Amino acid sequence: MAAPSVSLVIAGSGGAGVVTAGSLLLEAAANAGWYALMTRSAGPQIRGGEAAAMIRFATEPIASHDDSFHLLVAIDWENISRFAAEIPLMANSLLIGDPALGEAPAALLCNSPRQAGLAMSEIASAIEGGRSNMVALGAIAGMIGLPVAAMESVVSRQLRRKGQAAIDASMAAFNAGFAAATGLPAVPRLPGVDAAPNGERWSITGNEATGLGAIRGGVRFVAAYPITPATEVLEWLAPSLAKVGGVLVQAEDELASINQIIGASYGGVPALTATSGPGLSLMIESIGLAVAAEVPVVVVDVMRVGPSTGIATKSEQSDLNIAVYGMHGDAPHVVVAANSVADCLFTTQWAVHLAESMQTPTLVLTDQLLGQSRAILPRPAELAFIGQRQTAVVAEEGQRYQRYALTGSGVSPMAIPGTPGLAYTADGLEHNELGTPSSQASDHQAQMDKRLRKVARFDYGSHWADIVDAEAGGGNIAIITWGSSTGPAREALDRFSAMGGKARLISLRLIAPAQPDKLAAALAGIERALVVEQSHGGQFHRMLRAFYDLPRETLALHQPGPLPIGPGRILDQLNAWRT
Amino acid sequence: MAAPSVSLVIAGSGGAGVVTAGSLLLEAAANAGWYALMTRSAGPQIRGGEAAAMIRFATEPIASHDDSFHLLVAIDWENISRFAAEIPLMANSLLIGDPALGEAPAALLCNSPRQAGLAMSEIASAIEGGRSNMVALGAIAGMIGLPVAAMESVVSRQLRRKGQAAIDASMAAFNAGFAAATGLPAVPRLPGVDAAPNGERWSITGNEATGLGAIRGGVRFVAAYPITPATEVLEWLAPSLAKVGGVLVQAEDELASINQIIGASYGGVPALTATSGPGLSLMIESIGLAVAAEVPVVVVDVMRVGPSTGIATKSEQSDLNIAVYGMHGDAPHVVVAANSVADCLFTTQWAVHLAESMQTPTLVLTDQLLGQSRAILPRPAELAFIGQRQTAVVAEEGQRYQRYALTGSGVSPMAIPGTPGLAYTADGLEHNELGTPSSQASDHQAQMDKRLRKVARFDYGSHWADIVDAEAGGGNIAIITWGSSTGPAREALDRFSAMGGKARLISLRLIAPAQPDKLAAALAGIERALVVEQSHGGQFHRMLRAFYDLPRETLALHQPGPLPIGPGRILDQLNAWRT
Amino acid sequence: MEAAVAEKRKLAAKDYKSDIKPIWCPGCGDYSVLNALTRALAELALRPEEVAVVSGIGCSSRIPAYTSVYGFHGVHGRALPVATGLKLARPELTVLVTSGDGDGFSIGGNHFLHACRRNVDITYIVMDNQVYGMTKGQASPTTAPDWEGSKLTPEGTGINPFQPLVVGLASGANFIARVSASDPINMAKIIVEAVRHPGFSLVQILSPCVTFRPEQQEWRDIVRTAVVDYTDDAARAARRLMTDDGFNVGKVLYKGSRPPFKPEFEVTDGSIAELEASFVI
Amino acid sequence: MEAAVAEKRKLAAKDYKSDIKPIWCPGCGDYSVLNALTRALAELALRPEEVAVVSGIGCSSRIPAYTSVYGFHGVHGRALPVATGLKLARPELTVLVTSGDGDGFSIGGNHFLHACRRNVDITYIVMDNQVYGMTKGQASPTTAPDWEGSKLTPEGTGINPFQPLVVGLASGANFIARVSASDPINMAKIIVEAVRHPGFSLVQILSPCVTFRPEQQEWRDIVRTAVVDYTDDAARAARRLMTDDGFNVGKVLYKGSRPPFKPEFEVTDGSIAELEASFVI
Ligand SMILES: Cc1ncc(C[n+]2csc(CCOP(=O)(O)OP(=O)(O)O)c2C)c(N)n1
Ligand SMILES: Cc1ncc(C[n+]2csc(CCOP(=O)(O)OP(=O)(O)O)c2C)c(N)n1
Ligand code: SF4
Ligand code: SF4
Ligand SMILES: [Mg+2]
Ligand SMILES: [Mg+2]
Repeated sequence: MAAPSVSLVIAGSGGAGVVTAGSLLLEAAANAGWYALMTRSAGPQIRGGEAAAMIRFATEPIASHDDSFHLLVAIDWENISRFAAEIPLMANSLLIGDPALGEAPAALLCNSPRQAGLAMSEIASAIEGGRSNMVALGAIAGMIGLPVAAMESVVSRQLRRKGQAAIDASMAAFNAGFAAATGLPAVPRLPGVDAAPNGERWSITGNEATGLGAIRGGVRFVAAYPITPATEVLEWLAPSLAKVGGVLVQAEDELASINQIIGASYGGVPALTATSGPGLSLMIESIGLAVAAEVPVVVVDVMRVGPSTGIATKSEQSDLNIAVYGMHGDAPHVVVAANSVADCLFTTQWAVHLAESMQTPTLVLTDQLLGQSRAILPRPAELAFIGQRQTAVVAEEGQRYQRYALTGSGVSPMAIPGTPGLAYTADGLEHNELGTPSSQASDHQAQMDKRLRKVARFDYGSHWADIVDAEAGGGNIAIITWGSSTGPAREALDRFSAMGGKARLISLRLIAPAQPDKLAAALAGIERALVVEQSHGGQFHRMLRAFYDLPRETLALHQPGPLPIGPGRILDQLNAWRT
Repeated sequence: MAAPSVSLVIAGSGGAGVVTAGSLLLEAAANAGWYALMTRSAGPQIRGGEAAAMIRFATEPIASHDDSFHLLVAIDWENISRFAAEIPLMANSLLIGDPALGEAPAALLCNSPRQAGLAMSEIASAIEGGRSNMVALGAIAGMIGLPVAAMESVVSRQLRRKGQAAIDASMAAFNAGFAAATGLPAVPRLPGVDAAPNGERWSITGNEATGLGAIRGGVRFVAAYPITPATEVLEWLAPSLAKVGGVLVQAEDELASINQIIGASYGGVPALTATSGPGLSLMIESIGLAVAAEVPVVVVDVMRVGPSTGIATKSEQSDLNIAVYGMHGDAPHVVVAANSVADCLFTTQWAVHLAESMQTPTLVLTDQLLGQSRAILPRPAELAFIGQRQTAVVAEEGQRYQRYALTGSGVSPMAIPGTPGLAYTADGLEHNELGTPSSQASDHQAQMDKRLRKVARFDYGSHWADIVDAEAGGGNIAIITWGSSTGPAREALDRFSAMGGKARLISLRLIAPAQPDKLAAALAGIERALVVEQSHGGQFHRMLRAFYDLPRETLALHQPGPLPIGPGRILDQLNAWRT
Repeated sequence: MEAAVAEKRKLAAKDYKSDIKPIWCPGCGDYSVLNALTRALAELALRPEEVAVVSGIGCSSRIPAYTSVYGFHGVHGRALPVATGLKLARPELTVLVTSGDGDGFSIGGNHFLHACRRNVDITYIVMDNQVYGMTKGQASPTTAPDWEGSKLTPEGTGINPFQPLVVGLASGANFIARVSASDPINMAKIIVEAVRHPGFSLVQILSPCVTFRPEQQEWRDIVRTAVVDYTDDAARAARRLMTDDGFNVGKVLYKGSRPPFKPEFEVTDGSIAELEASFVI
Repeated sequence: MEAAVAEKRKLAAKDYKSDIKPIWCPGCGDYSVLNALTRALAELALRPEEVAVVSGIGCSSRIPAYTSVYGFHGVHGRALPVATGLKLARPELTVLVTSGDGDGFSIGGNHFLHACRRNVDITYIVMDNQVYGMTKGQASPTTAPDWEGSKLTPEGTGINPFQPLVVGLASGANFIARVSASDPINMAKIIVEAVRHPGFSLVQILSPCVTFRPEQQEWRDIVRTAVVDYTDDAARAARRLMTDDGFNVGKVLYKGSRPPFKPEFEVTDGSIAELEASFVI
């Protein structure tokens, strides 16, 4: 990113209120007109364990975290080493701890960051009702240039119900920290900017954005089984659906949730479920049913580290294979992927549109990083997509209704139960145009062709990918990526461009079906491609090879979760190619 | 195939005894020293519907059916049109029906085969206890050159319990048909050959061969849920396992069966399940568990037409995707595929060996065509493969047992419950070497590397593929194929070679992990490749593209089931390339 | 077309049949279930478009396509969740589920438990033939432990049969009946009652598989009309059902009065703009 | 090492604990279950290598790694089939399963039914806290219909709670007990009895989730020791269990006498050559 930014971490154990502190800081920053991205990391304990809030502030919207952090404020050192790999500190980083709590653990000191002490507990204890985390916030604000006023309104709103005394105590601690900041070594400060006009900034997580996209797209029935890190999609949807006249059912398992939404959608109500890898695995058979019976459903997979139970709370882009290839038999369907917190909204809404238009299951891939990150971002645009299903309303004179008629587009008008004269039986067995089971090769071929035609002929417009040219028209290098690796790639491109480099970024939003002509056009003039993804097996790269012709010099940059591939590593390769 | 062969079909409705007739004929042919391949096709009714037995006889082992049939004997015409696409008749084919039952349906007459009448019912009714199907058998025997004596011993053995009168009636009907053959138009006759020495010929189906391979490999625990067309694997295994001290449990569903075998194998007993596409879909989550927890299991998938319930009784090679890519997360495992009825034995036995050696789930792909076909074939070779698991037996002095130790091969000695001092907890959560859950990136990377290393470094020897050169060393054309498409490809190659063509056949037995070096070596000198498979989406071709470098001119020949790609179509392409 | 006719006259049972020929074996008990079901729909005077029949996989699960109402033939064992989603999203439809002892109690057992518990207003008709007919004769959960007719369990399963009505009751089914396929008229009557009863209604039908369990043809002689009338006391019903031999048929055995699960599903005055407003900072 | 020691002296409860620190919240009922379980193993005087503890996913399902016996921590809801396969293949091992109300009765419901029915000799210990602890507080099958503590069901589930013991009994469990985590000594005693009883033993433990159901800390005051002793009459047990309020604890409630399912698993004198001979023609 070209705009100035500052990256910091607040860490501490259970009671330390790390995540609360991070949220307050985010809100205050929004008041100050800044943009923000916050991700959280926690230890294995269910409650009360150590946690870290990783935050980046900037004066422009933020696509990605930086490669390292400028500042780490540790409220205590409890198990903080667990996060060491996730919060790289460099020599010019600043590590602040409470001198009363001893030395920083070695794991944080590999690159010898600068260190400073801040007697957070001591300062806090001097203030009635004062808490260390507010002192820390104050110090951070002071160091990065966040005005006190921006925090004041946040604290008074948040603590209104606790009364003025609580507000005063908090602000006193904050101010004390703010004052102490002057004695601390410098970290980057952000310039003041004008606050955005009212309504123009949103604070939203990827999981909430996914939920909103579903409702905007027309989803009114959701069935799901809780699973980390998808549960917040459902938690947001349950009360929100109720507000727009929809319903969320907690199912007994994922086999039930996928089949419940198939039933609701067969009944004419756009329907969705959200899950993560293990749950998606259980849904595979019935997603195949939705393909064969041509029932539109949307399945959101908020990916986490696999295989098997893996690491439930951490991010990885490794469910691409199962999403694209998971079903038995040939089962053409649609897979789309969100490439930022904001894009969770766009992509999910688009997914509902695609599923309904093509009467086919559509999978939405997001991940823990996108889903559980909170961003301060510009108000998302209104979108025209809305689930629009071709329905059959009257039978053709003297004809039996052909539910699976062999149309040119492959999409056959669907009768919704309740429509007189069009009763039919939807079937997962191979069938003829009427829906009657058939084991004839000719019926199988015809229905297979039709189901493939639906998704192959559909006009996906320009949404199939986000394409960014670092410098219009120039360069023979492309980064091809998807999902949450897009943010770092975008930032790498910006930096490369700032250094005079020329390259193109292609982030695929439409993962399946493949769009070879479109990618070929997007790769015009490209001689070298860098494929970036967060998977051990290089799944995205393999998928590209299978369906696309890639530039002769194509390099695959991939690693498993939970560590993201930072902008710096991508930039290194771009630079290597330039020289 | 270079040796003479004759292809025929016996068709008729329920009571007509088509399949019994086919089996008798096969046995008689074996007595006469011939080889045979018989596949069956049936209508949708559970019982009593129409059926067809498609049989090919030859003086050498048979890899495939021919492109069309020389002879169709219809005991009646009931619903026979349903089979029209599966039993192509050409102008020189001969269609025999019973004049008393009217005309042959138009669907069989597209290519104007020769026709003749045989009054099967009339002839049969003249014989006390005589039946049409025995008359038909007699006529067939007479026409194709099968000696009466070969049938005599079969009938007397089969009907021993019914008494001499039944035997005499059957043989009288047979002889009457045999006599009537002299008046019928000619079809190819096979030469007489010497009968094989005792024990040198087997009659076996692919599903039985799979079962035998499992037991030979050391499997002693099987849990499964019935599903067409895999049930016969289980039906053969249940009593057979009991004979060698193993057990088969019928589980409540496929989720249970895969987890039962994981439990048994964790307990040290080599274990297997067999299913088809829908069942495999349900097992996906737990196969991922076996990957992560490193528990060897063998999962046989007898493929049928998909997607979803599809066509349960018919064949397709379309579960390749789910087998290779189906799991969420990165889940390295092994996929092997049988390429003939006999190879079901070899490949399953090998699979047990691979699973046990690498402590990883191994999937075996066969299909309905292989599984439900019966072949008369040479006695299969003894194989050295036997499940051999590296076990841990004593703890290293003063060390806690590391179940998931980071060894060079990636395989870590496994403690079997009951072993003192080595108790550990197997885990599907990411873990460290001890098995303790860990969410550290470094542990994840290390264990991912280890699990990949296991399957990547293993020495698969020459079994990874069957390679046939039509003419040693020559030709720049290769057919790349797998599974049941191998038979037709083999025959196409033989024919091509007989016509002076030069080409190479590469049939992959090891589908995953990919063997790029080995295929590259096998493709030395090849400029054009024809990829042959029975799937709508060209799954095998896409998989090859993803993992291998293919010749510049690579053509994908693929079609969905149930019709196989016959040798003729493959040959056409080879010839097209020659000119 | 059917709707227009329906307005003019009450439909007859045959109007609820499609023209697709069943794949069933001659003599299969399921023919008589199809007859009773269509007769019940006629009796209920429902227009075909107001009804949906959902099923899984099995001989018995083939029923939907043989009717003229809306049908859904899904995957093995998952009919109940499909029906649950359909009924919750479209409460005005009459939703029935047709299943078999394998589909419903083996692979579908978990959904059975939770459907009873959730008590959505659907009617669950299970054709119990104590065998997997479709896959050619394996033991099902209701098969006797000593039945040696399956090659998969050549010495019998050795496992106690599943008692669907007891488990259904224990899990919260709101209506429980057992009928015999040999008495289609009474079966129709009880299906009508089941449909009319609010909540989850469970109807077990003894429906012989003449092909793989030919001995079940004797059921018509073995079954007897249950002597007592239904109870609304679950504990009493449990005692009765746990001690009966499975051949008391032809009557409702339990009727509960729990209100059905029926989350509100109607457009309210909330708007998406309101939801969006909560993100504005 | 452990084995050598075991030969010398009887092991104490602590010898059955591993050195891994549980991820549980302070005060969680599951600590006391771990204590009782290890105490029971000591009482049973089993060598650690003779025992396997199998589980699925959930806070409660974390127990295996906290013990020093063989453990298997599988996927959500599938512990029972893993244990079934293990016990059938290795009948000499003592196999226990530890589960939660979500793992065992929601996603794992079907295996629960069929494990009860199959009656393999394993002991099933379910830590019931009427909530999904691991995923931070959603309603489970045993949650009361009006509990509004979950964001997924902010107005309560509206669904009757699952009655595990009634369903277990109806499905054929051979031993049924309910205990409270607040009484680890008695819990250990009953686990010992459950392990010793042949066939499938079901032990429901009221184990509070102090984080998402803090009100459950009052359970220790609410529970009462069941007044009657166990019965071996299933119908009677059903009546009792269907009418109790779930807080009668500390005793065995039912003991059946069905022989466990135990297919023979031992090398016989049949040989592979014999099997092959059947293919020779
Ligand atoms: C996931 C899956 N597993 C297995 C099967 C195979 N299968 C089809 S029907 C059936 C059993 C049907 O039994 P039941 O429900 O009793 O029906 P019936 O045929 O006896 O009426 C089985 C095991 C399948 N279709 N899908
Ligand atoms: C297939 C699958 N679905 C969902 C989850 C998420 N999940 C993990 S534990 C759990 C519930 C656990 O509840 P319970 O068994 O009651 O255990 P507790 O944590 O309360 O002890 C869920 C839904 C998962 N791991 N796998
Ligand atoms: S196999 Fe049995 S259940 Fe199936 S149709 Fe035939 S008689 Fe009916
Ligand atoms: S969340 Fe509840 S069940 Fe889980 S460890 Fe904490 S108190 Fe125990
Ligand atoms: Mg049945
Ligand atoms: Mg719980």
